[in-house]
Formats: sequence, structure tokens, C-alpha cells
Amino acid sequence: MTTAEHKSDVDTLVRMYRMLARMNRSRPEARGSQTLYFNLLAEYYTRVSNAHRDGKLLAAHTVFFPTEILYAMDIVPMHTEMTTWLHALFLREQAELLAKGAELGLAPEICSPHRGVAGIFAMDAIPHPDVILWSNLICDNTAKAGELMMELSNSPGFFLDNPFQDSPGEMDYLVGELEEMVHFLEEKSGRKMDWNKLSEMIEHTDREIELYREISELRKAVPSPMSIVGYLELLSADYMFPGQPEALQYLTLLRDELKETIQEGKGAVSQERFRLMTLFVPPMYMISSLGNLFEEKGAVSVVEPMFTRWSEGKLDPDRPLESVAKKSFLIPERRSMYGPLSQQALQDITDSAEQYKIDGAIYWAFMGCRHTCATIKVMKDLLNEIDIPMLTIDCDIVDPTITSEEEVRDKLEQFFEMLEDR
Amino acid sequence: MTYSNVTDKLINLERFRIVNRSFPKTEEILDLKRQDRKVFGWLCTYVPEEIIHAAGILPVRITGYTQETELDDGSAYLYINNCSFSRSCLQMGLKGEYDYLDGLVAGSTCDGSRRLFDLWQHYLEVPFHHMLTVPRKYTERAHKLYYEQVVMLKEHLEQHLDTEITDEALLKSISVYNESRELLKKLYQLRMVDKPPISGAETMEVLNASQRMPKEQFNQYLRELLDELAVSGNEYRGRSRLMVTGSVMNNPEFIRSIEELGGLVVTDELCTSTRYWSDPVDVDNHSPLEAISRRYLNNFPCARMVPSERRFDRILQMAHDYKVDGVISQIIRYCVPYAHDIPLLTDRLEKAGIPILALDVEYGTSGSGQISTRVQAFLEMLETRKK
Amino acid sequence: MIFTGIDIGSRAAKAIIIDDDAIIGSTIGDTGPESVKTAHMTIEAAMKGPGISLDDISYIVATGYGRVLVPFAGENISEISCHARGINWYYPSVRTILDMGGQDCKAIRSDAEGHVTNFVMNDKCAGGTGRFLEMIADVLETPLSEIGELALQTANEIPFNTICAVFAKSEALAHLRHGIARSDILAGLNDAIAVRCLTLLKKVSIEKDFTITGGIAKNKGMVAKISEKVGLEPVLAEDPQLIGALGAAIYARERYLGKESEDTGKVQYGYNDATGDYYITIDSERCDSCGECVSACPEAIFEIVTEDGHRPKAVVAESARKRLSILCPGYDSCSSSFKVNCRSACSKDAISLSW
Amino acid sequence: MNSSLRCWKTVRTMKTLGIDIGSLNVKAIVLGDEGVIGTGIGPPGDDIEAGARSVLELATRQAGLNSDSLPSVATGVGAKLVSITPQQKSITTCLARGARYMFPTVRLVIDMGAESTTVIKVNERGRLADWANHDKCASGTGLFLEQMAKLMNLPLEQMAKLSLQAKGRADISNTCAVFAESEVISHVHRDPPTPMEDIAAGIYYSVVSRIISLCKRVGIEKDIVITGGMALNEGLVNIMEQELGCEVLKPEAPQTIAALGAAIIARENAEKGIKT
Repeated sequence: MTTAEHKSDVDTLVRMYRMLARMNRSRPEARGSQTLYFNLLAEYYTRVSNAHRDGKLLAAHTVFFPTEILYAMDIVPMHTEMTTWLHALFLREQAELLAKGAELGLAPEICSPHRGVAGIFAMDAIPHPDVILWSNLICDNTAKAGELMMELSNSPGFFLDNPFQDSPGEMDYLVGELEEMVHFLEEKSGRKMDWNKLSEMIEHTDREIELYREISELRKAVPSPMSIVGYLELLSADYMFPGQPEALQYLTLLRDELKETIQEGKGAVSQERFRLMTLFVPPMYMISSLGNLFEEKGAVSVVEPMFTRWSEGKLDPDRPLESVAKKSFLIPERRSMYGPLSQQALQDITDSAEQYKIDGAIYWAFMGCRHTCATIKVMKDLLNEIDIPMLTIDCDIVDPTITSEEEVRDKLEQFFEMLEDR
Repeated sequence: MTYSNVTDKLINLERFRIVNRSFPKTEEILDLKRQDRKVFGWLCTYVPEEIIHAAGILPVRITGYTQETELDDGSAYLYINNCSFSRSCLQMGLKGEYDYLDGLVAGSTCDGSRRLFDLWQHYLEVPFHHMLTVPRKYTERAHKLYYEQVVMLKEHLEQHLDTEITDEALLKSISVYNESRELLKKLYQLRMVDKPPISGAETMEVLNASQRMPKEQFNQYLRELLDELAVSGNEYRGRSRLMVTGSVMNNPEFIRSIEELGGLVVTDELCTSTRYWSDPVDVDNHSPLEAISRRYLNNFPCARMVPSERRFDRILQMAHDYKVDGVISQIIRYCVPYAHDIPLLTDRLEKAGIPILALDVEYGTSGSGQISTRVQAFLEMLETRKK
Repeated sequence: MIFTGIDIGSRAAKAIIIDDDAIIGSTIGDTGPESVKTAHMTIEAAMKGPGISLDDISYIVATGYGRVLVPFAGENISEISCHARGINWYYPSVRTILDMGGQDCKAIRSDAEGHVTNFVMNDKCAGGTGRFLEMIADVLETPLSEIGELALQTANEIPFNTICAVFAKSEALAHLRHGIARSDILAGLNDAIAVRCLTLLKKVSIEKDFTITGGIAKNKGMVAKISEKVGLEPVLAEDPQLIGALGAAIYARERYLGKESEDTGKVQYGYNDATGDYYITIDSERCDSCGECVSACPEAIFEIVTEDGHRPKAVVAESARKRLSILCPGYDSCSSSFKVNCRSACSKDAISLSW
Repeated sequence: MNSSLRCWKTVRTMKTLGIDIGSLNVKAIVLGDEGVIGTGIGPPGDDIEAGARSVLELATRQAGLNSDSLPSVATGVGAKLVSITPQQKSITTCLARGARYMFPTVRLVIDMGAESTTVIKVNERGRLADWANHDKCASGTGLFLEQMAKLMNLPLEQMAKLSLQAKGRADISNTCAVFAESEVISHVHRDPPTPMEDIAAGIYYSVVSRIISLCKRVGIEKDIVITGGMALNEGLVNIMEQELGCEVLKPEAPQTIAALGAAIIARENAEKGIKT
């Protein structure tokens, strides 16, 4: 492929999001925060697509990566998994991406987003990254994805080794790793780290975390004000532009909207009948039809312990690097997926079940995510103890060939019927 | 397998077979328990056995069924998408095969094994359980962290047993384990020659036993076995010399199925075999704990470590030393660390002119059915290459 | 001279009988639950045509799932090697083979001699195998032999989400319930399968010429789809399902007569089985027909022959060729127990033993 | 206490229809005050609507009624495709109700159809509490057993009996139903061949232990009721009981339980209708 061609792949994303934003403006009922979110993504991919033209370093990185550091160094981040998902979503190229991954010899048991990432690199469908950054947070897949990406794009790379538990020594280790990465990036980009800028971002990130907590609080309201679609937006805000003013803007706007909805006594769905706990994430490609089904059935996802419940703790702008390290210990995914299966993590499941008055839980069993699915039985047992049923749906978050939409709809309808029955 | 006058009655080999047949409930272990000695289970080669041994405890490695059996409990608890190794182990645990364990020690090596540890703890509470954070790098910083982790394990043990684990005790354990590594190395050197006196399947029996019985006793048996082999005049040879790589695998039947097709397995890159015995603990210029932590982090690496090049280089080196004609990579479904390496490893081996056969298997497979067809075709392919 | 290859597949049992370079008999039948019985029935059926009996056949090679349980076969060779060799007999130009059998699907690369240079096989999933199509065929209540044609009649094929045999079946049922045409369902399935095959092929990298062997190669609809995806017109044997058996037959002849290769006058006698190679090699260039070996060999397996147009040379006696495994203990053992033997006796150093 | 029982007293001469439109069979049940008064089973055929109609004719005729007047509920994969009734309930709910009606003590329903296996947890109030379908690439279905029996040229019952005599047990791969066949084939073609009874045992074990794994996901609790066409296969049920270590309850017409449940729900709805 020529540069022009595969620039266009990312440009398609930009066009798509601009279009979505435009459409929203013409729809009065559309959420302002969503429109903003679409614009933010459009800008994000504009930056990606123009990085080289603007003489900036383009860094491809795996999920849950401390991109604050990149933004502080004026390096353009490209979230590999997200980009692959969106690519698949909008350009309808799941099959091609995954087939490409298979040709490389990647077994179908490997997490599909990462097979897709390998595929998208092999297809050369995204702007060529100048550096590859990856980390073992969140799983073996992210830990192993990097070297293949380096080979395929033949770019230099840095592996950020994120310790498993949280002893003081491990915290020091992570800070040391971050220092080394900063040196690596300074060398590759020829730019020095701007520590003040980083402190500023830490300040933002800290406020963002506060906003996440506030939003989670607001969702306790009956009826609950936020839709399942909003949940996924919420996640990408931290995945893609943490510590950025626009993220702050987005979250603030979202929070105010939710407050408003609550004051008006409205809910995310016109008639709330089932308050659900979502465990892991539903398939990306189903999200809109899922929204419709939830509206139709009066179901709303009120809490996602694995993704939206941040651990207690504050960041300290005066110690930016330590704060970046600390953040990776605060994120919900660390407690629920990456770290050891702690009593704290389990307690949080039952706590949120009660605090949010949920009627049932849906566990999206993503076949590629082994350490998550290993907790299905444990969580089911916990929830059943407090008489809350849990539905498990085998699925794949990007590959529609694993579970057909029909199947999922079927299972959900049965589940709602069952909740009705109780 | 063609051989001239192989005396199948190697007494010491039989001793090892007996241990493996009755494991986990072997006579030795049950005896120890009767004398209320403690027995700990360990989960991965990044767990420093010497420390457990120095505390006067018998460390045994947790392994699963040596057949591809239905994993009803395993799948119900660990779900269907965790590797059949962890499911198989958990199922044995849930069925009470390991009910004698006084402790369980694991490392944060891969998602499968750490969740196995989590669920084992959650559903089968063991009196003592400890998880070491194992860094994925070899940097000085990583060594410092891993050293701290090893110290923490020691202190946790001391506090649990309310005794002190002295440097003397550690040095003693280290020498016992180093001797074992030395003897196993000798055994492997016998396999470098054109007509090795011992087959791959037999070697697997030895290595299984080495992780299931008191080391001192094992060393004695192995010493005697080496003497036996020296005079046995056994000679194995095959159509091709093979190396087995990939996920955890400890089923001699699998190796035998390859060797019955005429491929002689002369070495391997398995955490149950080569990666278990290679590299002694070097106590010359380190404190015992330091020496131990260095050995375990620097040992022949697992696919989890970064950069993988270090592992690839050692594989290529071995392929050269053992005059390997082809590599059989057996990867358990959902063994992500190894599955991810296939594209890179295949490339390295092809450059070195060594063909690789990538098999996707379930843990405990005896290599029947389609697998044997692939292996036979691979051997035929290697032959036509030779001519 | 007559040779036979027998291919006991997972679904179908095939046999081919060749006389020198001509196919004089062949058969295709079902594989029964008892391997040995199946083997006998198959060979009987194949021998009917030319009206011969087992004694007329010089040597038999077995392949396929049931290859180890063919009592009358001299040795067994994996179907992967046999398919490569078989198609080479028809089209030496073939480099890439897609073998679509009853239970598995293989992509094979081979060289000009029909030797396998690389291969991959479908992983632990039956999607896209003959068995899979059988299941679909009876879901659609259409005979297996007709689904190929049927698929070609598609007006607008419907995309299939899965090719997991178990779930594709229920999906097909669902489509049927929604009144979608059988042809469209089939076309959709074939497409899904073809994509999967393409991935297999790309793993071994595709090079011309390309062929499809095995039962499914008779399925026009599937073949059309695959060639569309691969972008190459496959060169097809007249009966692709027999290629495995043919390869085995060719191996049988080769093993029996010894491999004569023009460039070097080396002739190999012997066999190879699961335990290794057992070949006596005579270099006819060097051999001066002195006859030392004839007297030296304790089992007198050598003789001096003169083929018309050739000078006399030492060969392994016809009678001995089939019984070499019994007659010749191999150089190591022989030299230890006897002072002279063929190799040490040969002044021209024209005889060598592989064991 | 059970609402479906309550409505007996309040409602006189109430007759309802339950119809279960499966992928291989349509089943219909007519429920009267005294219990089941009509049963029909038949294939859906090419035209499901017509197939379903003819089956429910069977049932209603047996009950001595004409179908169109009856309050009814439809369930099963095909329920959405027929215009017989607007009332629809999912198969799991219907199974739970039907089993509860047959055996008030039921806590676990194992439904083994030809195509799929479902395990249903019923709470003490007789309501559906949880369920699990068989997962991806599962071989725990009746169809699988039939295919295997065909493969080995044995009648299903014969295969079951054989398996009970087995000394050893053949490994059957635990991944794919169809692929498992090739495992069986290679057992047959092995040298020496694996004994038939061992293969049979392997096959049954692979099916049964998979179903039990499903049960474990929702939690095993007595009494256990086994429904679906495969419940008629005694050999399978025996082995199930062996592996579960307890007796299981078998309704005499196990394949009609879902239809029965549907009929019961129809009755409840009708009753509610009367009340208001």
C-alpha cells in the first residue's frame, strides 16, 4: 500500500466521527457530551494522521498505557487496540484483519483485538508508528503483542513492565521503568520531557478521576441516567486522552447532563424496569442494537465494577512520575482483572450490587480474555449469595463470527423474562 | 524406534516410573505426611524451590492429568477459555488429589497459572499461600525487585513456621539442587550422541520424578541410573533427531507417540524439562538469597520474558548442540505467551534451516489421531530434505 | 509389474492399482467401523476390475487414517506425502495443494519431485471439512453429491457468521426457517469455508500451479469459490479423491524397484518404516560386475544381471527384494559376525548400507 | 405456594394449549383441570406454520376440542415464526414450569434435546433462577451420541450397555463435536484398535461430564429432573446418575415438558385475565 492509501484508513475514522458529530447537532435529543466525544475522537485521529506531517513522533501503544507521559512530551499516541476496534467497526474489516493475523500463524485462541492489531500492522493500514510502546498491564496478550508489532513495523520499542502486586518495592520498580521509558522517548523524539506540563496533566487526571467517581455516584439514582452507550464513551475518554483539557471538558459536561436528567426525574431508558450490573464489556459491534434492546425492555446498566469503580487514592502533581505510577494502581481494571483476586475486589462486587440496587448482572464472557473469565464462577457465586442472578454470554468483543446477534438477543430476552418472573 | 539390545529393565528408571504412576499420592509423600512433615505445592519454574526445601518442606510441582480427559470441574470453575493445564490442575485439586498440601507457592508468570493460584486459594484454602511478583525483564532493576520478592517469600515462610531459615540451610539446599541440575545435565549430554542410550520418553519419566520426590533420594537414584546407562549398551536411533518446544508438557506418552513413528526426541525447551534443570545457582560471589534470585530470573527463559530473543537464541543454540533436524512445537490452546511467539520463532528457525511443526494440543494429549498424522508427515518431510 | 496404493480415509476408503505407468483398477467406498475389514473390502473391489488377486501385486503401500491397520500392506505413509506425490504424477508443475478430506483440510507445498516441503492442517475444528458439508447437506435435505451444483444456482448468497460445524448447522436451520433458498445458504457457507482455506494456504504461501484434492474437490460450488478467493484456476486431477491412493501406489512401486535416478547410477533397494531407513545402495557407475558381493553375502541376495542396452551390473535379486528386512541384518551386525560381506568385498566400494 | 396449582381451584373447566416448536419436532399439549388431556408430536416440515397447525390439531382432537378457541402460549426456536398465538415464552421458563408441575420438588432441570443441552435452576418458589446452555464447540448433545453410534454401527442402547462394561476409557478430545468423530475414528483405526466398549465409554463420558460441567455452573441441587428427547435414552440416563451420584426424576413424556410449561403459563395468563 502507498502512504496515501493507508493514511486514508485513519482519515475515514476522522470523517466518520465528524459526520456523527454533525448528525448529533441536527438531533435536538442528542447529548452534547456525545457530540463533544465524537469531535474529540475526530481530533485524536486527525493528530494521528498528521503526526508525521507535523514532524511529531507517532507512538503506537497498548491499552491502559500511561499516555499522560506522551502528551507531556508532545508525542502523538495511537491506541493500538482501540484503533483496531474502530477500524473494524467503521471499515467493516474484522474478517480481513483477523484473517491476516491468522496468516501470521496466530492461533484463534489469542485475544481477537490483538490478532487484529497484528493484522492491521501486517496490512500496513495505519500510519507507520515511530515507536512501539507496550506493557503487561492488562494481560499476557498485551505483554506479547509488542515484539510482533516491532518486527512487523520494524520500529524500535519499549516494554513497560508493570508489577503484579502493590508492595512499596513494586511501586519503586514501576517508577524506575517510567523513568527509563522517558529517557528512551527523549532519545527517539529529540524532545525533552516537560515536567511542568506533566504535573499539569496529573492535576487534570486527578480531577478526571474525581469526575469518574461523581458520575458513578450519580448513576445510583432511580431511574439511572446513563445509557450503555455512554459507558463505552466513558471508557475511551481515559484510554485515549487522559489528563487532557478536552477530557476534563467532556466528563464535566457529561456529569452536568446526568445531574440534569436526574433532576428532571428522567432516566437513560424511558421506562426503567431492570437495573443491571455489567461485567466486562459488551461486543463493540453490537452496542447500538444493544442500546435499542435495552430501551425496548427498560433495561439499564447502572454499574460496571470492572471498569468504572476507581480505587481510593489521590494523585500528587508535585510528584508527577510517582503519580503516573500510582494511577495504574487506581484504575478499576487493575483491581478486577490484572492484579491478584483480592477480597477487596470481591467485596466491591457485592457492595456495588447493593449500593446500585441491581436486579441482575450480565457477564460478557469474552473468549479472548482468560484471566477475566476465570472469575465468572466466583462472581456468580457471590451474586447468587445475595440472590442476584447473573447471565453469562460467550462472545467476542470484535469478531462477530463467534456469537451471532440473534443468539445474544435471545439470551438477553430470556434473562429479562426471568427477571420479570421473579 | 530402532535399537540394538536395549535392556528395558533399568532398575532406577523403574523406580522413577513407580513414583510417577502413583503421583500425587506417592508412598514417599504419604510417609512424610505420617511423620507430619510438611509438603508444599509449587506452580511454575519461577518459584525458588531451594527456599521451601531449606525450610525443611518437600516441594512438589503441581501437574494435571496425564491424559486428555474431560475437565468438568476445571471448565466450570476456570471457564472454558483458560488453558487445559490450569483447568486440569484445578480439577485434580477440587477432586482432592492434592488434599495433603500444607502450602501453595506461585509466581505471577502467566494469566493461566496466576488465576489457577487465585481459584485454588478461593475454593481449596491452603494453610500457607504465597505469590511472587516475577518481573518480565532482566534489568538490574528487575533483579532488585525479584530479590525483594524472594526475601519476602523467605520471611513469610519463617513467620508462618515460626523458625529461621539460615544461610547454612540455604547453602545446603542449593548444593542439593545444584547437584541435581548437574546430574540432569549429564543425562542430557548422553542424548547429544548419534545413538543415545536413553529415549526422550524415558527422559521425561526421570524429569517428572525429579519434581515429585525428595531431591536427595532423586539424586541418588539418578546417579545409579547414569551408571546403569553407562554399561547398558543401550542404543536408540531414529529417522530424525527432534526437539520439542512450547507449552508446559509432562506426558511421556506424547513423546513416545513421536518416537514410535521413528522421530528420536533428543532435547526440548520445556519448563518441565530443560528449563527446569538448566543453569545452576552460582553462590561464589553472591549471598545465598541473591544467588537464588539471580538464577531463577536469569534461567532459560519462559515465553513470558522480554525480550524473547534471549529464549530464541538458546533454542537455536540447543538445536545446534543436539544436532536437531526439526522442531516440534506443541502449544496448548489458550497458552497465549507461547502462541504469540510462533510467528517470530518460526522465522528464526527457518533462517537457521530448521523446519518447525506447530501443533495445537490440549494438555495431557497422548499425541494420537490427527496429531500423529502430522508428526509422521513431518518426519517424511524431514527425510526428503536430507536426501 | 503391479503395485497398489490403498487410502483408508476417515469417511471414504480408496484404492488404486497401477501396472507400470497405467492405472488398471481403482475403487472408492465407505470406511466402516472395522479397519481391517474395510481394507479387505476395498482391495477386493479394486482388484475386480483388472481381475487380479493379491499375489499378482508386487507391493502395497497404505495411507490415510486407517493406514496402520492394513494387514497386506508392506508399509504405511502419511496421506500428506501421498497427496503431494500423487498429484505430481498428473501435474509435475503443481507446487501448492489443498487437500479437502473427510475430517480435515490440509494445505501442502511440494517440489518438482512431489516431495512435501511444507504443510499445515486445520486446527481442532471440523469447520470446512467433508464431514461438515455432510452435516449441512442433510440439514438442507440435499444429497451430498448435489450440493456443489446447487450452490452455483445462488441468486444472492447470505453471509455466514460462523463455520463452527455445530453452530453453522443451527444457523443454517434458522435461515431455512426464515425461508431462505438452500442455494443461497450453501453459497454463503462455501464462502466462509473458502476464506478459511485461503488462510491455510497463505500459511504455506501459494505458488503456481495450484490444485485441490480429496473428496470435496468434486464439489463444483466449493471449487469455484476457492479458485475465486485464491485467484488461481486449480488444475484438477480426473478424480481428485483418488490422489492419495495414487500417491501411495507410486510410493509402492518406488520402494519396490528402488529409486533409479538418471544423474547418478545409484539404485536403492530396501524399505523404510516407522523405525527408520533400510536401504542397500548400489552405485552402478562404479560396479564392475566382478560378482564378489554375490559370493560374499551370507544370504546370497545379490546377482549380476544384464539389462538389454546396459552393461552387466550387480543388483539385489528380485526374490530377495521383498524379504530384505528378514534377509539382511544390516552392515553393522553383518560385519561383526562375518569376516567378509557385500560392502567389504566390493573392491570398487560401490555398495553401501544405510544401517 | 405454586400459582399454577392455585388456578385449578379458582378456574372451572379451563382448557389451555401449549406448543413447543423445536428445530426437529413440534410438540403440543392441551391442559385441562384434571391435567394433560391432549398431546401431539410431529415434525415442523418445510412449512412450519402448517406443520405446527397439524400437530396442535392432533393434540386438540385427542382432547376432543377444536383448537382455535383455546388460550395458548408458544415456545421454542420456531415460536416467532408461527402466527398460532401472540403469546410467547422462552423455552427455559416453560421447562422450569413444566418440570415443576410434574415434580413439585424439582430444583434442577437437565434438558437434553438433539441439538443442544440446557441446564435450568429452579428456586424454591418454582421460578426460573438460573440457566446455562452448552458452550462453544460442545459435544454434550444427543445428536452427537447418535452420530457416534452410527459411526460405530451400534444401536444407541447397545452403545450405552457396552460403555457400562468398559474397563478402560478412550480419550475423546474435549474441543469440537464434529472433530471428536475423527478421534473416535482414529481410535478404531489404531494398532491395536481400542476396544469398542472403551470407545463407547469415552464417548458417553465426554457427553455426560460436559453436561455435568454445565450443572456445576448453576450449582447442583436435588431433585434433578431430566427432560428432552434424550431423556428416553436409558443408557445415557444411567450413566448420568452414576456420574451425578444420585437418582434423577424422569417424566413419562420428557420431550413435551416445555409444551406443558407453555400450557401452564397460558392457564395462568387466562386466570389473571378472569380476575381482572
